[in-house]
Amino acid sequence: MYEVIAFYLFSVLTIGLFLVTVMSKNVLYAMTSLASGMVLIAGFFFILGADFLGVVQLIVYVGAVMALYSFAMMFFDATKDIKEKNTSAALVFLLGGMSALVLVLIFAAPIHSETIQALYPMHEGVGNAQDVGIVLFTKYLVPFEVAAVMLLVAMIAGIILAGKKMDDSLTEDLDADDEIYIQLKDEK
Amino acid sequence: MGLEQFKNRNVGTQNYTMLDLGESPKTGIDKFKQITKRTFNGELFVGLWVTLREMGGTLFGNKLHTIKYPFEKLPISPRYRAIHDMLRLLESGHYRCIGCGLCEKICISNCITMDTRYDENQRKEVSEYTINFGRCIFCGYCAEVCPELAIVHGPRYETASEQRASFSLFEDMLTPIDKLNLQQEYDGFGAVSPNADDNIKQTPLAY
Amino acid sequence: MIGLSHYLIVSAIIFSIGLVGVLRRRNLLMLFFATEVMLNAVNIAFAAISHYYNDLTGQMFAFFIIAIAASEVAVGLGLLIVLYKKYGSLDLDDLANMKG
Amino acid sequence: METTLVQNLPEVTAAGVIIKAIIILAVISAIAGFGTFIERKVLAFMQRRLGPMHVGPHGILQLVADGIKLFTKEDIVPQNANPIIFKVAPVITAATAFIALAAVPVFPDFTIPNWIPLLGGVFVPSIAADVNIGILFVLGMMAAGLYGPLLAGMSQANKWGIIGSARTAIQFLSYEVVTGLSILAPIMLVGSLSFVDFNDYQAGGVGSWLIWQQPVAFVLFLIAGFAETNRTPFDLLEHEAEVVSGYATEYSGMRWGMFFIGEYANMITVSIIAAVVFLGGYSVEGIGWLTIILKVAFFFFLMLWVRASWPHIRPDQLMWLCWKVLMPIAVINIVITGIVMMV
Repeated sequence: MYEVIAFYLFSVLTIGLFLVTVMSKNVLYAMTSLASGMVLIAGFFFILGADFLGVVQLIVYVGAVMALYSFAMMFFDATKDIKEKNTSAALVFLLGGMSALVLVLIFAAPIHSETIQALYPMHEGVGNAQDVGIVLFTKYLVPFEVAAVMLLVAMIAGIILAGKKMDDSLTEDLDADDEIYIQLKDEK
Repeated sequence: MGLEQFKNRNVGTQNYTMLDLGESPKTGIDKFKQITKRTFNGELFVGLWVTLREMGGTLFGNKLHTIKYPFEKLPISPRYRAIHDMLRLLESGHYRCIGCGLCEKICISNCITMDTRYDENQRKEVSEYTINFGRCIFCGYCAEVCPELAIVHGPRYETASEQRASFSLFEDMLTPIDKLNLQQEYDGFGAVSPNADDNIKQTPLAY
Repeated sequence: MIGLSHYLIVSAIIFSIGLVGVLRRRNLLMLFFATEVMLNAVNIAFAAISHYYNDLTGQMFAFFIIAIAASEVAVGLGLLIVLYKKYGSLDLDDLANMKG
Repeated sequence: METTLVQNLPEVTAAGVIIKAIIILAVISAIAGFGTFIERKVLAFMQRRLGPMHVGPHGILQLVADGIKLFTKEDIVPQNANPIIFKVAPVITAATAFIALAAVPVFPDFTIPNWIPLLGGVFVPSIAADVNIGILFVLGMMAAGLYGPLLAGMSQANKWGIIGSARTAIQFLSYEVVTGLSILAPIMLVGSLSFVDFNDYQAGGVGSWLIWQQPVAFVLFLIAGFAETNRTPFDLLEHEAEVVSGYATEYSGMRWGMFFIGEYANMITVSIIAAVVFLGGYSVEGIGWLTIILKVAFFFFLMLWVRASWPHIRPDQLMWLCWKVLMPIAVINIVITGIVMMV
């Protein structure tokens, strides 16, 4: 019962928030609604029993990714409305067609999958975190390490791209205690 | 606080010592050494101990520094020039002012106004006396010039008022007759100096 | 009771929203946002399938998608900042200077 | 590894959870209000002052006066601000702080005695929502809490606000890493993410506290906790001497008050986590629930104590400390813990 209420509540809110994200002219609105939509998606994961995934969604997506976006928004002017020439209505037909196709495919998928066997079944009475951990570090160890390397590469790339001339100080290049020291020497 | 203690505010006699800040570390190794030393030297905990000690002192050691101002007041310097007081003669209770008018004359901001008349004994007496504290600059000349030590600067330093021109009448500043025993001889601005007795020379009667 | 198809419908709707955003917006930051929406939609579908087939593989994919999104942000935001410093704009029409 | 399912205990009912939620909301809100009074008093004593004295005996009703003032103050939204985001931001801070408390054990389980009418016999669990991954949930919610200051600063069209929110972003993002890594080593030792398991693991008295096995992790967690709750050595977000009031520059009245309540609730959360994870938490029998109150009170006092004692640091020192000192130490700590566990 609670699950049904939660599902419908989360669905309506998520869809509404993501619509705001996509349609809004204001970056601040878009960012806020996207972040809160991510929190609600973490709620979906909690309903689905994927506790660990939900927490990862909270920490990584909400806590890091969206915070990085908003930090980047400070480089741009976030309070102004975006003026952009949106794509004309001709494309929207194409869009509608594609979305419908996706919808049909997705509805069809469960019907054809009655015979699917669980490769890595969940265990009753074992917490989701333990379950996930065992699978992640046995079967998916190599992709996990690759993902780690990818994150490292992305971090270095981000530092190199955004961090040019970070070492140049805008003010005079002196430490605070250096200044005190120089003052003291002058007084003597 | 006595006058002598109060007056000793000479900067430079308190034995200040300069702190030796040392050299700033230049190389990475030196910086690392300095950080390690500061981390494990417990310098941070010294700071924590100092505040905890002060807290103990405040709570149990009576080291409190707060003056609850409207209820408690700090003693002011005897030479502080606050609102004027009019003193009485201790023996008779009559006010000391003889109506000479010197204070009115010397007042550089023209805030003292007085009027005198002869009373039934053909003695001069003050009939009107006001000080406009909106104008008064508390220079203290009136107290200095007064020959009878009648007008002095008292201890009341809360001079806020609702109007720019706030007049005080003679009776407001005069020591109430029932508090005559509380009246203190004024040793501050305009009074004779503490060593006045030593400076007195015998009048050479031979002249 | 909520079944798998409920989650899949929600996921599809959110994915379509993200798609509309990708096709409609011309601002690079907004394009990034729309991409995040699509990635999240896929995550919901994976988690739901994982739940209803009692299989952890779906969650694994969701983890890797999150990892990819994180690295995408790191690189993409660096590029965005460089572009903004160079051109003063994030609009795709302004940035299309390689068009012959 | 045992699971976190509650065994041999009365069933957790909705009524019990609701009672727990009400307890948390009421008690923590009251403590958050009372915390401001305690903070002012402690800081005053450490600086040889008296603190609030005139409202009630020893100023104890000062928080009521402050509350009345906050509630009745005019609610100002600046002209060029983004009004919706401006109004939402304080709610985010307060809400995430309290949601994080939902997964934190505040007192041990207890059953309401039968002689109390209406509620007699209801079993109240120690945690309102005993999710399997308690610690990570709390950390995630505190991470989500960064949107409060962030959006507040960005929406108010004020340069101090922008600086404050930029500092929020870098500070919270960086120190989340340290918090997570430092608490990972105790998690490896206990083998669970649930606070109840942490509590049970250290049930053997003072000697079994995790602080003796993980002193480095404890210190790191404390430092990162100070940064995450925006306490004094790291209070760059709203440091009055540098950025007028940071993200809260344009806020007044109850909107500002919500930031305040959120900050104090976060302080309590971090204190409880430190007490449960490293200092043994509560014990179930007798008046063992008093011990956790003492531990939480100690950590709360520590935050005020440090605020009175230490100066705050520059933003570049903050980043340097996080990425070049604390994070390597945390990683080394995890590696050593892993090696010791394997051997």
